[in-house]
Amino acid sequence: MTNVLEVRNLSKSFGGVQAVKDVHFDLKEGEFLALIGPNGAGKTTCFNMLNGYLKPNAGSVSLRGQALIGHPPRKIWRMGVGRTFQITATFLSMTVVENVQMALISHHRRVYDLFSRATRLYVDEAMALLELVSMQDQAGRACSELAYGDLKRLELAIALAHEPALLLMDEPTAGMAPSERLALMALTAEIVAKGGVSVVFTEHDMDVVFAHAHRILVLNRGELIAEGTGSEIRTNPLVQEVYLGGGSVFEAESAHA
Amino acid sequence: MLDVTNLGAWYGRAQILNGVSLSVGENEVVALMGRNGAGKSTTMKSIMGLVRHIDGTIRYAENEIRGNTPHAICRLGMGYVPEDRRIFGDLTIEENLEVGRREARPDAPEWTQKHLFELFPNLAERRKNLGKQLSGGEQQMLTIARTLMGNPKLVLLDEPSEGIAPVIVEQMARVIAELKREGLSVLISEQNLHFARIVSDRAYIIEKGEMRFEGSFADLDGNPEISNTYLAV
Amino acid sequence: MNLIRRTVLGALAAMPLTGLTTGISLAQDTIVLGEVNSYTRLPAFTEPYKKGWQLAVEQINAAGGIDGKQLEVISRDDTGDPATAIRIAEELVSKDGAVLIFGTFLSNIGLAVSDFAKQKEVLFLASEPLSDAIVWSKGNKYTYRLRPSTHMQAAMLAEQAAKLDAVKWATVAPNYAYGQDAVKAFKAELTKLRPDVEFVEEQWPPVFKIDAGSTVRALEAAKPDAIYNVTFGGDLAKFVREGSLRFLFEDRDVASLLTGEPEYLDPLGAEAPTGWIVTGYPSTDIETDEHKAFADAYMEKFGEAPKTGSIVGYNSILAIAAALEKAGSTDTDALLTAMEGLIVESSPTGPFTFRAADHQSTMGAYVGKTGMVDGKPSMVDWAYADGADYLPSEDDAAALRPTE
Amino acid sequence: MGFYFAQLLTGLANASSLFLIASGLSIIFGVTRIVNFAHGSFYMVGAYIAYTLVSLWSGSIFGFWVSVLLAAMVVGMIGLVIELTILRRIYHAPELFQLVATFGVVLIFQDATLAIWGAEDLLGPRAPGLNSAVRIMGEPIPEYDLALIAIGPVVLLAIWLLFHKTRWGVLVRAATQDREMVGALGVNQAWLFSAAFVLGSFLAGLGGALQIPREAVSLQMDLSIIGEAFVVVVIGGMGSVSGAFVAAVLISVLNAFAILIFPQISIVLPFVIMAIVLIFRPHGLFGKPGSEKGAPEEPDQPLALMDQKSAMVLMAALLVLAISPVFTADFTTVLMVDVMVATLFAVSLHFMMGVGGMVSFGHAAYFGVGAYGAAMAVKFLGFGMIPAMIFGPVCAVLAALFFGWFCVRLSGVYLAMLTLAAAQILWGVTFQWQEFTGGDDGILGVWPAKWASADKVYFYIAFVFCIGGIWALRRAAFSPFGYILRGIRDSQTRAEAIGIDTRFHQWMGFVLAGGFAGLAGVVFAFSKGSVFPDTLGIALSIDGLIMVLLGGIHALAGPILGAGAFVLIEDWVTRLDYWRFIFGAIILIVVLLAPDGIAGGIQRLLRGLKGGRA
Repeated sequence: MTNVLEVRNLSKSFGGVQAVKDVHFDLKEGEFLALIGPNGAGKTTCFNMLNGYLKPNAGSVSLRGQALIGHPPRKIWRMGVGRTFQITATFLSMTVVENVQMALISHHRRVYDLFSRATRLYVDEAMALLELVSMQDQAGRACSELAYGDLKRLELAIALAHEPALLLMDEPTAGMAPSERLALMALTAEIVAKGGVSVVFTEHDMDVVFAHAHRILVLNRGELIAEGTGSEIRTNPLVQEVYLGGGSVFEAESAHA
Repeated sequence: MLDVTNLGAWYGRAQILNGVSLSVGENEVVALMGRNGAGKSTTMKSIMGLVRHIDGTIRYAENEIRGNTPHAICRLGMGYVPEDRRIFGDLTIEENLEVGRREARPDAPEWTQKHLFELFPNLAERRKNLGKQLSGGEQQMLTIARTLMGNPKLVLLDEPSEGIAPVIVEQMARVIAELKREGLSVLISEQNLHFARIVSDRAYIIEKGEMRFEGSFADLDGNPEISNTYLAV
Repeated sequence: MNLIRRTVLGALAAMPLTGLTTGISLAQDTIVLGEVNSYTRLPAFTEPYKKGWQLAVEQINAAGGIDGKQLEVISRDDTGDPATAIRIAEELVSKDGAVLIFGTFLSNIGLAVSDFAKQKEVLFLASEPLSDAIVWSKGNKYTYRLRPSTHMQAAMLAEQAAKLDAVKWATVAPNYAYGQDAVKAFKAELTKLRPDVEFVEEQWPPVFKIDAGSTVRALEAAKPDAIYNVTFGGDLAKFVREGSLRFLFEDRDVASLLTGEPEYLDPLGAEAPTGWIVTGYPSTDIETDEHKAFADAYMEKFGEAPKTGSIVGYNSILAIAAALEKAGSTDTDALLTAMEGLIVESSPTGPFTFRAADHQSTMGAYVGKTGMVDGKPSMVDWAYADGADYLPSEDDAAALRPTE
Repeated sequence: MGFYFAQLLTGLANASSLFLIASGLSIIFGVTRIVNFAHGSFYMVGAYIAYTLVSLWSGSIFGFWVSVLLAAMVVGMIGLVIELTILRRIYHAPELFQLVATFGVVLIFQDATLAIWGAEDLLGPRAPGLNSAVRIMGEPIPEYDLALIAIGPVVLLAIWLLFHKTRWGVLVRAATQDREMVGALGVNQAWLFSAAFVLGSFLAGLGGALQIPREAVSLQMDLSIIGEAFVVVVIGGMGSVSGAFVAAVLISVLNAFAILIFPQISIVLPFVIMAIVLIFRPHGLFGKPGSEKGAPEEPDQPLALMDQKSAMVLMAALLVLAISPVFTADFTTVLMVDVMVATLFAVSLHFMMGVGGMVSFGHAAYFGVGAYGAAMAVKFLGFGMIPAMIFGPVCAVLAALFFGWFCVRLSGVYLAMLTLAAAQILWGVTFQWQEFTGGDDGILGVWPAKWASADKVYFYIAFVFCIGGIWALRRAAFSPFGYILRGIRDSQTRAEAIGIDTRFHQWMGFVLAGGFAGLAGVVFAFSKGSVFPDTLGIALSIDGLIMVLLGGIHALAGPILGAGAFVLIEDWVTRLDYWRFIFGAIILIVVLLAPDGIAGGIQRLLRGLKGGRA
C-alpha cells in the first residue's frame, strides 16, 4: 500500500520548551492511526502542524507527495485534509444542515456569491452527508441546541464534505458517553473501510483506541516513544509507566473492553 | 442534605431539564450519570444557581435555594467544580486559592493552603506559577483545591475524569476518597461507570433531561438493560 | 404656565407623523419668523442671544407689532449639526409658515442654512456666525449677515496693534476655519499698516482641547514681541492661566479677538489679563440713550446684564422689523428688495446698514483694553468702531462674491 | 536643554491627568466589560463638584485637597447609583448593549449639569500653596504641574498595590477573567462589579477635580476627554492599568514635542499613535489576547426568511412609505428621507457588526467619504447628480479597501477602535485640508439636478437608492457570502478549516458595508445640499452604533427599527426644553424594558400576546 502521509523529523518548540521533537511516521492508504499520550505530550501540537495552524521549526510533511508545510490551513484543506476539533468548532448561529452546506459552498468555490440564497444550495449533498453520520433527523435544528456528541458527529460530516484524502480527528470522542464513542468510531472505521480516506486521531479513551485503531503511536514529552498494534502498546512497560498507569481504574475499564 | 425535586431548566426557549429529582445525604458520594448532553452539567449548574430559567424546588441544609445567586449558595457551604476547570490563568496558584478562600464553617472540615498542598504536592511546587502555565491534570487538581478553600460541606464535581490521562484519573479517585473520609458529601457527574462505581455510594442516571434510574450499583448491575440503554457500556 | 402648555402642545402637534398634512393654520394677524440656533451645543453663547431677541419681540409686539401684526418666533435647536439645521429650516418654512429664517452661531451651520436659503429661495439673516465666507466667497442673494465678521474684528485689532512697537508677532488660534480666517485677516491687515512686522510662530490647538502648557511654551520659545490670540471660551481660560504662570505675557503686548465680550471675559474673573487689546462689548458702560434703554429693559426682564449675544439677538429682530416695515409685505422678493441697503436707524449700538453689495451689516464692535474695575474684569479705554470703516469698499466686496 | 526638559515636564503633567481618567475607564472595562461612554461625564461632574467645594473653602490648602477628594467620592457614589439602578439590570444583554445605556447617561448628565451649574464656564481658584511657578534649569514650571507629575505614579502604585496585595484586588483580577466562576466561589460579584465601577468613577472624578487649578470647568469637558481616554486605554491594552499609564505618557509627551514642529498635528495625533500601535500590537502595548472581548453571550438563532404575514406587513409599510409624498407636507418627506438615509447607514453598520461580528466605532468615515466623493465630483469634476451618486460609493469602497485591510487584522474592541482611528484621521484630513475640502466650511451647492430638486421628486430618488441598498444588503446577508461571514464570526477556526480565507472574506464584508454607508452618504449630501466634516465625525458613528444596538443587534430588522426610532424620537424631542435629558431618559427606559433591543422587545411582546412562554 502507498503512503498517504509522510511525516519526517517534525519538531516544534515554544520559547525554549521542546513541544515536539523529531516525530517521524507514515500513514498508509486506508489506515486508521491513533496518536496517544499524556496531556502535554505534544499530540495537539503535532496535529496543528499537520494542518497548518502551526509552523514547525524543522521537518517535513507530505500528503501524496505534496509538501504541506508552509501553507495556511485553508490551503491544506483544499489539498484534501479534513479535520475535527478537540473543542468542537461549528457555526453556532446556523442550523445543522447549514453548517454542512457552508463546507460544500466553500468546496464548490461559491463563497463570494452575493445573490443566491445560501440555504438553497447543495441541500441534497448536505443531507446525504448528515445521513452518513445519522444526523438527518436533526438537520433543521439550531446548532447551539445540539448535544455535545451530536456536535462531534456534525463535525465529522463537515470534515467529509470535500471528500478528503486524510482526516485528522483531535479527541473525536471527548465528552461523549462510552456507547456513543464506540458508535462514532465504528462509523468512522466504516468510512475508512469504504476507502478513499485515511484517518489520524488522538484519544484518551483506550477502549476506543484499542477497539478501532489499526496502529498506535505513543507520544511523551514531544517524542515518539512507542509504535505498534493495540496489544503491543498495552504491554509496553514504558507506555504503562508514563501513560496507562497500573491502577484500579484502568484495570476495571480495560477488563470491560 | 440536598434535595432536588422536579427541577426544570431552560436555555433560551429550549428546555434542557424536565422534572429532575435527586438527593444527596450526609457524607455520601452520589454519582449522576448519563451521556453527554443528557443534562448532568445543567443539573449541577442549576443547583449552583448558574442557570437563569429554572423551576422546581432545590432544598439544601433546610433552605430553599432556588433563585439564590451562586455566591449565596456557595456561602451556605456548597462547592462547585466545573467540568471545564475555569481556573484563573493570569493569577498564581496561591491567588487562585485565595479567590476560593472563605471563612471556616462549624459543620464542615476546614481546609488551609498548607493542608491542600499536602493533598496536591504538584501544586505546592508551583505555587507562584500562573494558572495558565499548568498542565491539564494540574489545572484539574487546582480547580478542586480552589473549591475546597471555601470549606464546603457538599461538593458538586462535574466530570472530574473527563479529558485527562488515566494516571491522573487514578489520582482523582484517591482525592474523592479522601474527601469522603474528611466527612464531605459529593455529587459527582460522570460518564464512566467504572470510575463512578469506585468512588461513589449510589447512582442516578439521567437521559434527555429526565431521571431514568436511581439506586445502588448493585441495583444497576441487576438491571443490565438500564445501563445498556442509557450508558450502554 | 402658559409657556409650558404651549411648549408641550406645540411639541405634540409637531410630532412627525401627526402633522402629515400641508397647510398653515396660523392666524393671519401674526408674522412667523423661523429661528435656528445651537442652544444645547453652546448654551453659554446662545442663551443670552435668545433673551435678546425675546426682549425685542416683546417690545415690538407691545408697541403694536408690524402693521398691526404680531411677531411670532418659532425657535428650534439645531443640536450643533448642519444637517439637522437644514431639516429644521425646511420645516420652519414649509410647515410653520415662517417668512424668513434667522439665527445660527457656528459658521458651518450658518453656511449650510445660507445654502439652503439660496436653494429654497427664502431670506436668511445670519445673526451670529462670523465666517467671512457667508457674505463673501460663499455669499448669495438670500443671505444677509448682522454681526461684524471675523475680518472686520481682526481689522479693528490690527489697527490698534499697528500702533505698538512690537515687530515680532506670534499667533495662537483654534484649529478650524474661524481661527484660520482670523489669523489670515489679522496678518493681512497688520502687514498693510506695518510692513515691517514679521510673524515668528503659529500655534493651532484643537478647539476646546488646547494643551495649554505646551502651547504656551512653544510660543515662549519663539520669543515674540507680541501675541495675537484667537482662542476663546475654555481654551482661553486655560491659555491665560498657563501663560501667566509661565510669564508668557510679561512685557508682551497681546491683541485678542472677542476677549472683551462678557461671554469670554466674565468667566476669567480675577485672573482676567489686563492691558490686552481686545474687541468686545462693555455692556454696562455704554451710556447712549438707546443702549441704556435696552440694557435697563433687559436687566429688568432677566435680572442680569446683557451680553454680546443679547445685543446680537436684539438687533436681529430690529433689523427684521425694519425690513418687514420697509417691504410692507412678507413676500420673499419684497423682503429681499427691502434688505438691500436697509438702514436700521436706531439700535442700542447705533445705526447700521445692510450693504447692498455684500449683504454685510455695518454694525460695529467695541475696541479697547482689558482691565479690572472694582475687582471685576471689564473693558477700559474703549471706543465704538463702526463696522463700515473696516469693510472693503462695496465694489471690492462685490468682487469677492461669486457671480450669480 | 532646559527648554526640552521643561517641555517634557509639561507633557508629563498632562499625562497624569489623562492617566487618572483612563485608568478608571480601563478598570471598569476590565471587570464589567462595559464600554462606558459616561466616563467623560463623571470627569466633568467631578470638576463641577470640586469647583463648588473649592469655592466654599477658598484659599485653604487643606480645604482644596479635601474638596478634591470629596468631589471624587461623590462621583464614585454617583457611579454606584448608576451601576445599581441601570447597569446591573443589563449585564446579560448582548455585547456592547450597555454602551447604549451609558450614552443615555451622557445625555442626561449634559442637561443636568447645565441646569445645576449654568451655561457659563467656571474658573476655579488655583491650588493654594501651589499657585506659582518654580524655575528648573532656568525654565518656569508651575508647581501644580509638579504635583500632578507626582500624583500620577502615586495613583498607579496605589492601584497596583490594591490589585496585587489585597484580597479585593485578587478577586477583581479573577473576575476580569471569569466573573461567573468567581460568583460560584462565593464572591458576590454584583458588589465586586459595583466596587469596580465606583473605583473607576472615583478616578474619573478625581481626574476632573484635579483639573480645577488648570482650566475653566465647562460643559464641553465630557466629550472633549472621552475620545482621548479611550485611545489611552486601547493603546495601553484594555484592562491594563499600567498600560494606561504608559500610553498616557506616550501621547502627552509626544504631543508636547510634536506641536513645536507641526502645530496642527494635535487634532489627530492620539489617533495616529493608536493606529500605529494597533497595527503592530493588535492587543495594545500590555493587553492580553482575549482582552478585547465583551462578556460571553448566547449564540444567535439561525436566520430565517420572513414568514408570509411579516412579508405582507413589510410590503404594506413600504407601500405607505412610497405613496406618502402624495398626502404629506414637504417637511415630512424631507424627514422621511433622513429616516431612510439613517436606516441604510444603520443597516450597513449592522451588516458589519451583526452579520460580520466586526464592531465599528468609525462607520461614519465611509458615509462621509461617500458624501464628500459626490460633493467633490460635482464641484471639481463637474459631474451631474446621478454620476456623482455613483462616484461617491466608489470612493467609499476605496477608503474601506484601504482601512479595512488593517482593521480586519484585529478583533473586538481593538478592531472597533482602529475603525475609529481611521475615521478620525480621515476627519482630520478633511478638516485641515481647506483648499481641497473646504475645511469645516464644507462644500456647498451640492443640490439635486433641476428635474429632481422638488422635495417629492428627490424623495423617490432617495427611496430607490436607500430601499434598494437595504434590500441588497439583506439579500447579501442571506447569500453564501453573508452566511460565510456570519460563520467566521461564530468560529474563525471552523471557517478556516473549511477552506475560507477568513481575513479576505472579512475584508470584503467591511468593504461592502463601507460602500453602502457611502451610498447613504451620497443620498444625504444631495438632500442637504452641503457636506461638512461632521459627516465623518465621531458623533455620527456613535449615532449609528446606538441605532444598531438599540434596535437589536441579533435581528436583521433591528437596525431598521433602531434607525427609525432614533431619528423620529430625536426630531420630536429636540422641540422641547432640556431635550437631551428627555432623550436620555427615553433611551434608558427602552434599554431597561428591552435589554435585547427594540426588535427583541417586540418579538417578546408578540410571543407574550400569543400566550407563549417568554
